Amino acid sequence: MSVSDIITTILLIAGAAFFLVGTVGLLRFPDVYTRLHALTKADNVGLGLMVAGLALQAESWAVVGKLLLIWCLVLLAGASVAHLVTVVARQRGIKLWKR
Amino acid sequence: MFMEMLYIGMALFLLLTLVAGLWRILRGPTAADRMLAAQLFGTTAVACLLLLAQALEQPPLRDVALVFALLAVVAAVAFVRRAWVADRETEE
Amino acid sequence: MSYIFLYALVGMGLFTLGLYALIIHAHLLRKILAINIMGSGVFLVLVALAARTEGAAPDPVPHAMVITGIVVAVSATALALALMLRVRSETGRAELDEEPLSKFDD
Amino acid sequence: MEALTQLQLAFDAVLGLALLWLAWQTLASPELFRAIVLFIAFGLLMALAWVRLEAPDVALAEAAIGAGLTGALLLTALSRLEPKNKSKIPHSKKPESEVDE
Repeated sequence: MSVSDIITTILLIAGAAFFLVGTVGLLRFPDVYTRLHALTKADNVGLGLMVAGLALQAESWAVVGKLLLIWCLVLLAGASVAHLVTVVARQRGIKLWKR
Repeated sequence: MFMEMLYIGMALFLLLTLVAGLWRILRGPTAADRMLAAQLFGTTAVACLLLLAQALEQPPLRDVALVFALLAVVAAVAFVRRAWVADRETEE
Repeated sequence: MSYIFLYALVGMGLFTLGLYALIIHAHLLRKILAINIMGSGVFLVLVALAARTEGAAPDPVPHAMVITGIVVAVSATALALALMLRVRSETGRAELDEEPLSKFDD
Repeated sequence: MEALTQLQLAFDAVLGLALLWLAWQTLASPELFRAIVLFIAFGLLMALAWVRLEAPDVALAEAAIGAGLTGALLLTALSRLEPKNKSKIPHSKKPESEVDE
């Protein structure tokens, strides 16, 4: 087991932890806005860490480029969807959660 | 061998979080909650596909993940622009 | 016995579930969803049978059929949805009832 | 090797059960919108099943069509199907025109 394998393992576990946290947030948070907040962490950071971990194992630079492209696409999509959903939710009058 | 097991194990773990997230689709009080859960599913499936591509040594799966990342938005945008806007008009 | 058969069994289960739902639901959108799930079950069985010999490369012919089938299923779904909207605008409802033809006579 | 096979088998079992459960929930859902979202999730999981069956070409078609197109089609159709004066009560599915007849 080489050094890059160990780094990959750490990155993958960290990414999976973010996915877990995102899911827990999705299940436990009280309203749309806070759930959106939890969701984007899983989208951006979790997938980012996984991509970083897998890119270390990639056989060529083309694969690394493709992985980064996928991550950038998901970032872009997540940001757009989060923004759209929030704007429309505000327009529809979904109340912000107050403790 | 350890790395393959790690990849498959991670993919299994992601699948389990995905199944847990189904609960939000089933319960979600508003339509937006359900759609958000579907969005999270898309991202989780992308991560799962990337892991499987590495574990099964099938590079074409990365292209599948790419298509997923591109097209997961379509449903969400269709939801926000069509299904949801119609709902809002009726409330006023 | 391998995991391939697991998927074939799941495909059969999906087909059965879809068939049952197709029969018991009156709403047309539910019927369309049920037909889609039935189709997915059939595709799953086909692809599982294509990969049945372990170790060897899967048979490409069922794959080609399934890809064609997926595309056809989407077109058929779009047509069915359009027809459903038409039924809705003609009769004011998107459900089939006991005497389905009576409303189309006039 | 043994542990790897078992892990893969666990993955397959979870995926298969999730597919069946999702299909059941989709078809038994009392609310149409929920059924459609569950169907989209079902399409996502189907793509993973194709991957496990060594059919990346089918997975590509399913991802392009199942994840994107069908969901958008169904949601658009649902938005046109909803009665214009739909209230927020989930069980007011029947349109008003039915009362007039």
